[in-house]
Amino acid sequence: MNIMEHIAILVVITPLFGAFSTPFVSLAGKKAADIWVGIFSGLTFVFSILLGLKVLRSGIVIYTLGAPEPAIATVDYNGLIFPVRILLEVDALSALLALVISLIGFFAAIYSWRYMEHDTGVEKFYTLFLLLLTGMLGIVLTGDIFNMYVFLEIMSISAYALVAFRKETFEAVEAGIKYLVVGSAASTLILLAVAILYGVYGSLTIAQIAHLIEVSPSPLIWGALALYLTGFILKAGIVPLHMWLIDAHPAAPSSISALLSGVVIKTGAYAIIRIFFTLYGVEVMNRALIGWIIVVIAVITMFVGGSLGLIQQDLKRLLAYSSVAQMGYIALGIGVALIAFNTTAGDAGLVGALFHLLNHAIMKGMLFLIAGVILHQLGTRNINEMGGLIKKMPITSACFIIGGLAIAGVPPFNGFVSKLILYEASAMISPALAVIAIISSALTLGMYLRVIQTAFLGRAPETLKDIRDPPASMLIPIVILAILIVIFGILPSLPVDSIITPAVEAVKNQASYLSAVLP
Amino acid sequence: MVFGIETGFGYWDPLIWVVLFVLMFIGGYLIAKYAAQRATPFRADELESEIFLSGWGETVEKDLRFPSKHLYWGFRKALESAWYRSAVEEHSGILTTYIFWIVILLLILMLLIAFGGAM
Amino acid sequence: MKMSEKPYELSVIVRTVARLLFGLILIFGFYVIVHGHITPGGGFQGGVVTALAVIMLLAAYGYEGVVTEVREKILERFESLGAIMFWTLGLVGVIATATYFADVLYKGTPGELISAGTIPLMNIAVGMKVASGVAVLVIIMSIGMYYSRKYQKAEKEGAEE
Amino acid sequence: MDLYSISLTLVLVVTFVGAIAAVYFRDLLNAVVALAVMSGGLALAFFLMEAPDVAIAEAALGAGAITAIFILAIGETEREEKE
Repeated sequence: MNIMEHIAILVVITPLFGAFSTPFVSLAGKKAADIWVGIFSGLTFVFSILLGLKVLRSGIVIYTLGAPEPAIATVDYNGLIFPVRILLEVDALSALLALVISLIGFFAAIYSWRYMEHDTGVEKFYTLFLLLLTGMLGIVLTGDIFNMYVFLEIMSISAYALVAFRKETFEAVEAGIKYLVVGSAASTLILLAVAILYGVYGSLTIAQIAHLIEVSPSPLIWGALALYLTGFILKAGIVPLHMWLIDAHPAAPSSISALLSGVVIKTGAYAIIRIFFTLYGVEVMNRALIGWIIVVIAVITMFVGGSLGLIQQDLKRLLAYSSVAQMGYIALGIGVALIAFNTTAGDAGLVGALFHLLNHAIMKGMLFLIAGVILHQLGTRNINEMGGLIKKMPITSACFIIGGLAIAGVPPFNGFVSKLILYEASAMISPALAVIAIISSALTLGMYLRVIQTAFLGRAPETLKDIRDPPASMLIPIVILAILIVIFGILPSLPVDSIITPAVEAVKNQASYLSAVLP
Repeated sequence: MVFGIETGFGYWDPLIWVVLFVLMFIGGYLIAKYAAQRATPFRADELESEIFLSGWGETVEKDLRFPSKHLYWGFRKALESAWYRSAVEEHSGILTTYIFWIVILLLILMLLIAFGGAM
Repeated sequence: MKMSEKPYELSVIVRTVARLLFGLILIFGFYVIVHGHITPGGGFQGGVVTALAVIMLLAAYGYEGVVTEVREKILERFESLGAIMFWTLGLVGVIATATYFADVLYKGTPGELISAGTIPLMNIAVGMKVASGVAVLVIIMSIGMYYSRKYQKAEKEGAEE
Repeated sequence: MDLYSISLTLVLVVTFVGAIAAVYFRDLLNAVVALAVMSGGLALAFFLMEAPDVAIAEAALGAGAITAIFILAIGETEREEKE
């Protein structure tokens, strides 16, 4: 069997197999389970890189399940040729998201080795962890709206269980139940939207529905769009449906917080992009109205996240609010791209949104891993109880300062570059938007300066005497992510030219997404 | 040029910032070193070394930590009654509030998109 | 409400009927799973029916009466085994130079039990997973209740002393 | 009206009454039984609409498993709902 031919499905089924084989491997001890999970998340990462290379080299990759050949997506029924099979359709946008997800997933898995050493039931943790990875990768790779819902549920249900994993703490169980209820409500809305689209067009393949919407737009699909948007706004943690995020992300174990804040909410952003630009297409929708709705929501999100993050005393809660604010920037880019589609401003908005998505995944993944280190070493999440950590744990503190400054948009780190692109894109639409975005950035800077000033600089309280840098398996993922932040900041054209621009081209080019599947 | 990137209608070159940062760090370090050389050493036993802090009592060294709540206090004070009180109340953690917001957003989006979404 | 002496047990009639029906429901569940490709039903539906047999025993006898018959640790392994079996059956297509989940085995005559290639095997895998998954779910719930009952009882006795 | 529509309407009325009753009852055990009745009606409706697969799943899960889980859970709590 040729591995490159099956690379698209391998990205999804590798973590799936790892998930269900972990309970058997863990019979041989915790070390074996650790290494097993490391191998499988690492393999997923390697396959994602290979998939990305294939997409960059030969365009959109189609993989059809149950067909005699991967590229055959259609069925011939009495001379009528149409796509009915379950298929994965991977363009540059999907490949970019898959790369980011498996990168953060790999580092979080390695980090979990030592971080979870005091917990019981680690094999269940690893199973759910790999299922979470499977769900996210499935959402971004699939070319079928019902499969997208199924993978969304796989992802969400493992996320609910993982948030409540430390079931002996009251906070985790409460956050898990809240996340479960609101997440199920959002999933139901998404399922209803899928049902409406299937009822109207009799198909579940994204390309086929997009083609039919172009040919004959029915008034019902706008109701489906509203349902879709509400569901994915909740999954993406955008205001006013961000409240579960504030409870759930701090309550989860830190390696899971890194995944939840780094990439799980990004799948919501991915789905919004995919629905707007591919499923519905910008031709049939009232771009100005929908774009302005997104922009207004984004502006509110940035302000709420930034201003409420400023008054938090809990480090992980502060990071969660920061995630809300940064999702606002990504939504701003999407909205600007909708309003000014196919102009300089629109392209810059998309580049900014996708680059900020990549940057925020790296930065927030790293910051949550560091918050986990602090929780692991100090046993507290309250900022006011910390102090002078830079003398006790220099490497961790340096990484946190880099990450905090980067996420606040301080040059020369990567967060500044993506925010600069977003400022300029939104200024071309309306200068007021850019002003609000810069003010929100100042709020973000304020909340990270508070942490840096209080926790890392200054004098250490008497209680923190024998604190050290964490063991290597926890430190190495953090350091690598910090190095990535600096590299992407100093050489921004390296990621933008190689992976972001192809993804933007893929988003803009709806016709090639359709023609890859349709006869 | 590998460094730098086109940003819509401009060009961003991080190299110049890196150089600037390095220069600033070197300058700051030199100033700090110079100040440390020139400053009079602290003599606790002498009367004139007592610190006069605008009429307040002398600050104890233990209290010199700078708690996080003091940063941006002006901003927070200004928005205390206008924004923070209601916003913190809204994040009550009560599940029905969360569901309420889902319904509200769904209604707004339904009204806006279902009637104005089509081109 | 007055607490009975035994932790959780229904009347003799219910217990006897449950014991008699246990095997019948199990067999019906297996039937639905195995005939999934030719009659309505399939792995999921049959799995739930199979799990219902265990749930009925739980309802009749309580946790203490069931845990000697059905061990949740073994059921958990069984569930993972079902998932791995499903995954491996998908891989058969890849090995036979088609794609994942491709149906490459002996097709047979439509309507017969041994037909439709990998589909009956997949039904069995799904049935294993669903049956043990739903059963484990309810057993774990009742374990929690058993211990909370025990705890409450101990607390009450402590208060009386 | 043919037999099919009559029976479908009847089944849907049963489903509807079951759903209303499940919300209306203050005794939780009664509410669970009403919910099971609703699931049974729904399963019959699925069967009449020629979806026997879904009907079996609905009957097994909705009327069987979920009812059993609810009854187990109610055994742990107060039976009456309080304001």
